[in-house]
Amino acid sequence: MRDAILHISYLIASVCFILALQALSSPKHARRGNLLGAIGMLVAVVGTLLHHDIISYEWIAIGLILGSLIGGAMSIWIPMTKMPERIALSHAFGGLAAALVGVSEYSHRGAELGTVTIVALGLEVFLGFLTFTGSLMAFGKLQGFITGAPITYKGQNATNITMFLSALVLLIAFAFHPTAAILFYGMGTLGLAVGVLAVLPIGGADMPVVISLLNSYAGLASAATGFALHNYVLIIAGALDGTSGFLLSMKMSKAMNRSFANILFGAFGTGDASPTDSAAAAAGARYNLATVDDAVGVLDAAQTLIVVPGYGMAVSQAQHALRDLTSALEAKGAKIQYAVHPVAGRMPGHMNVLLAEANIPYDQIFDLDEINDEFSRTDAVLVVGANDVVNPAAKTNPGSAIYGMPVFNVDQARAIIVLKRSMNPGFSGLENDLFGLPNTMMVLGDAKATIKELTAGVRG
Amino acid sequence: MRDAILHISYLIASVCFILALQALSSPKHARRGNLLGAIGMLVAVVGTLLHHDIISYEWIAIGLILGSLIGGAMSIWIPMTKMPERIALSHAFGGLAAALVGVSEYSHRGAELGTVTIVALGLEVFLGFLTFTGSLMAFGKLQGFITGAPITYKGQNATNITMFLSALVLLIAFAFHPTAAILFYGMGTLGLAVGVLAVLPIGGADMPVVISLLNSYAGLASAATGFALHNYVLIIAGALDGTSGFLLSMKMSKAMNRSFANILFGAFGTGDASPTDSAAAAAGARYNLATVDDAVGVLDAAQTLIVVPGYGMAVSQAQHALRDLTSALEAKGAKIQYAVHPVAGRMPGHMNVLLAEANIPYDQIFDLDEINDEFSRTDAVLVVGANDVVNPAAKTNPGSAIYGMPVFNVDQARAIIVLKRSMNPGFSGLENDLFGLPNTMMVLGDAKATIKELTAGVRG
Amino acid sequence: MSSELHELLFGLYIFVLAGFLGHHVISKVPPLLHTPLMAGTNAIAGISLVGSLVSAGAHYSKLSTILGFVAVTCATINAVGGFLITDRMLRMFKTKRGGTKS
Amino acid sequence: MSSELHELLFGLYIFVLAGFLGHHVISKVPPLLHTPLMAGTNAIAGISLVGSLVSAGAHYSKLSTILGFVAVTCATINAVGGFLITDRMLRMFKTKRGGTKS
Ligand SMILES: NC(=O)c1ccc[n+]([C@@H]2O[C@H](COP(=O)([O-])OP(=O)(O)OC[C@H]3O[C@@H](n4cnc5c(N)ncnc54)[C@H](OP(=O)(O)O)[C@@H]3O)[C@@H](O)[C@H]2O)c1
Ligand SMILES: NC(=O)c1ccc[n+]([C@@H]2O[C@H](COP(=O)([O-])OP(=O)(O)OC[C@H]3O[C@@H](n4cnc5c(N)ncnc54)[C@H](OP(=O)(O)O)[C@@H]3O)[C@@H](O)[C@H]2O)c1
Repeated sequence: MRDAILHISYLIASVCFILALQALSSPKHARRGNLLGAIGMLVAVVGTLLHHDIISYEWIAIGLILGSLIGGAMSIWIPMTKMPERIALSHAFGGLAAALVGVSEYSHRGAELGTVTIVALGLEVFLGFLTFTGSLMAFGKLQGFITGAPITYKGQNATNITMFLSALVLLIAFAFHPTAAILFYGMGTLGLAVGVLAVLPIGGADMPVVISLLNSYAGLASAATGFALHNYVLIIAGALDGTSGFLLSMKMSKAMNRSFANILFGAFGTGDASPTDSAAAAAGARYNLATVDDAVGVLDAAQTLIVVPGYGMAVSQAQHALRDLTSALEAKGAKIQYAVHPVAGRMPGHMNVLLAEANIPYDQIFDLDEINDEFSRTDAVLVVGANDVVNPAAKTNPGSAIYGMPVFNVDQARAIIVLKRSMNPGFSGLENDLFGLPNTMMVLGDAKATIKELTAGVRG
Repeated sequence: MRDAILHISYLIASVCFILALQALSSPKHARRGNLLGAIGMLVAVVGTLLHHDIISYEWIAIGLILGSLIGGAMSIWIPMTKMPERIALSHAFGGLAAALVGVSEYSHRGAELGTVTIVALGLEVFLGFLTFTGSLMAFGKLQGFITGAPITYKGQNATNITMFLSALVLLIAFAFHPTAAILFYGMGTLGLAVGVLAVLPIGGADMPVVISLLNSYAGLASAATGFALHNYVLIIAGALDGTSGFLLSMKMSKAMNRSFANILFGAFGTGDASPTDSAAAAAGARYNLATVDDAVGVLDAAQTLIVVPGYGMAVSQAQHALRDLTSALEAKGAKIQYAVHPVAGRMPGHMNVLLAEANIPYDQIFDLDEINDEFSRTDAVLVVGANDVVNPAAKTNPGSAIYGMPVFNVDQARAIIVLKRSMNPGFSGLENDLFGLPNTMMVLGDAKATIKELTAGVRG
Repeated sequence: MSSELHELLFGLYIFVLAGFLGHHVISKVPPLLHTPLMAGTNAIAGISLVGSLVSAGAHYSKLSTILGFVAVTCATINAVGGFLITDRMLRMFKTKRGGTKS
Repeated sequence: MSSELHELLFGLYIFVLAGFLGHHVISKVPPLLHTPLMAGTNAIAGISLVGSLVSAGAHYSKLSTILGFVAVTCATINAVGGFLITDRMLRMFKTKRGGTKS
């Protein structure tokens, strides 16, 4: 009876999770879906507490309370701009939890386990620990605890491949000698090492792709736990999680016009500018450095304005100031649209969350396909800390590293205002021809400060 | 070992079926998907033949060969216009197969079965036999063996509901008395009766919706078989089949602007015209009856032509003739587009298959949303045996039975040629104001014959 | 938990997941291909063949064998006929001009 | 067939179906909501909680209990934190003007 309730609670939880993800197809019902997901989790936890192996609840209670406090605190106080870090950390927790469950399971049931369970446990600790250290590395790189530059050494790819193969060999050996604990713990140790060494050589700015990929490893670790414990809700959640991470990292690398392999083994994103391959640099282009007043003149005259936010908006936390500026312009009768590129910022959907935080309605926000034809018709474009996603070299210069990546046609606009701090390049380290166009005004300075001045100018 | 192979073959088959349905998202890879589905079926059959209960193969071989011959013959020689009948028949076969497996299972294992299996078997025979007779009735109505008019009697809805409830009561009783064979066979008999009596009162033209609904019952019967036999590929195929039938019948009733309940209990689609609610009839509109030559003049002059096929094209098998006509016009430089309404004809996708049969490329075929704005810009529209789907009363006359159903804006075109045999109404039995418009030419006669004359005129 | 209840739960998991999946897969099929879809799901439903094969070949009883035989025949008609006619239809869908009448 | 192999097969069915389903469901999420999607799948991954609860409460051994306790804490952080932060984000997405800054 208890067992039946347990399993039914898991079935209910599975359905809730599926419905929660389905609801994310539109912001209208996404919140309700998330609530449903939380309810599913609650049902599964309550069902589990009836498990007949559980004989005391004190450690459980302490863990639940402690976890809730930490989790609650983290999600209430973390600023929206720190989402990538937040997500990296939680993958670390997820990987650790999966790995520890695997160790605990093996330590007390070791000898009696069948081959299938043994293999599942092996995979679980390997993937779990890999996700754990890998995510911590990614977190460190994002936070700047570890240098964001790729740390490379000779033969690193060979080392990584060797470690993966060793893990495979250990797994096979373990399947045949399930009582050899050394094999099991060897896999765990290898997982810890691979997590560190595989992430080290990847540039800090590529971390979002790494994080998504770790997401799918975490999912696989969960699914492996499910196979080991014959727990189907774990398999379902793990598979959903795994596909989500995988699809998002594919989307990112596609939108960045780079292959997966290039990201994982390419040591790209060094931050060292290599502007030699840009036509603008070759031509020694002069930039049209403008004052705030010049920009206010353009904004005042514009009936239609497209705002293109980029990573710089996140850095300077300019979203609220931007909202004030566009409100002031709207009060004067201008029509404002926001153009958000799929890889603007450093995380899928990064800009959307920040704009939403600043109360900008999402029906004013447009995707690449939706708005790219509008640039040639609009009066003015305001580029707020975006660089690569508006670089025309991606369309025109076959020699450029980002050639072929779809970008906004900002270069076709009548008047362009660009806000950034310097003439330094963006994520890809490339010069941007857009900044040298005759109809582009560069207003240098921190985006938030500049926008505040612009607002003051527009208001009065 | 054998058992493992069996189950793995079922898993492979399940994946193949899913891929087959996924491939139907585009005509480009749909055919490959279908092949994959067939391979999956083969794998599952071969796997099953290893089942340790099977001790002789002669009946199996005869059944397989006989079934292949009949199935092969039916699919090679059946004309495309008979697809609805073909599909109704195959549901009948499917339902019968499921029901017979259920009877066979109960007859030899009856006493030893657990409650879950018992309930699954009960559902299986009820749904299986219901699908069997229901589909035969639908087939008979489509073929004209049984009158297409709704056969109604007093208290029919009460009778149907009573029968459904009795089935439920029997099922519950059966769950508690699994050895009472009378309850089991009672459910089967009820299924047979419900199939006949529930379909009798529904009009022949509504049969497509009924067939789709029976599709989903057949799916549920399969799934129930899967529960009874612990066979997961049956559950998966049944669930896929069930959702497909259900979604298609929902789509149809939505596109016809009628509720499910209205179709199932409404005794609509009598074929008796009731033209009183039409504005055109009230105004005593005069029709502009034109000759083939008049129509040739219009076609000759048109640079752009939209063809709207309807059920009449299927009746007169005019698709090949139509293709010849449009080829002739294209040879003269005209641009041809085809507008296919979601419920044109008598089956979802009916017109598309016929046009494809006549070698008309599907990139010239457009959906309601895609083409509805074009009608006001095109030189001429050729309506081939369509009626309800071009009836402007759906937009303008709130009193009309089809008010609110989305229709083509043919009434906004500059010149309209309508091919039909008479001034009789279409499926819904309503007069059509379109036919009375000053820019509409009615060319009466069988569509195929008229089109042949038109082609001769255009060529000559 | 009894093994029967366990099997029921298994079945429910599968049924629920396949139902959700079916919903997504079917809604992606364009109206253009709705008739092939109906024919194709029909073919797939022919999988009830695997249930009937055992009945027809196991000699549980004379009745079982006969019922099994009829069921095998019916299901085979659906499976073979369904895939063939779906293929026949799908073959007709072309973008480019030309080709012979089928 | 051994019961273990049976469990494996059953797990594979679930995994395959959920994988296909995940593919369809995730591809329908618009770029607008990709960050909440990442946070939301994170929250759902917190379900590994149910695996750790048994370890923490079963007293199989001291080691098991401690490992279980740490795992419960970690997984709870993800589950509770994940749903809360996803909700916090989703609350911000609005169409109409007005409302206060969050
Ligand atoms: N979204 C994702 O999922 C994702 C994941 C991985 C990688 N990426 C990559 O990240 C890049 C995103 O493109 P993007 O156009 O958004 O950003 P970007 O190309 O990285 O450029 C950001 C710009 O913002 C400026 N900036 C930084 N801090 C600023 C501040 N406080 N005030 C004003 N400006 C500031 C920088 O110029 P200054 O230093 O001169 O101020 C820089 O040029 C793409 O190359 C993409 O491939 C994206
Ligand atoms: N597609 C589906 O899934 C589906 C399912 C169920 C119901 N329906 C319903 O079916 C209707 C379909 O609309 P529709 O416009 O395609 O057809 P319709 O409204 O039924 O009209 C067909 C027209 O074709 C003419 N016709 C018949 N035989 C002909 C021939 N040999 N030559 C020339 N004309 C001929 C008829 O007029 P004459 O008799 O004067 O020739 C009739 O007016 C809708 O009401 C829809 O709701 C569709």
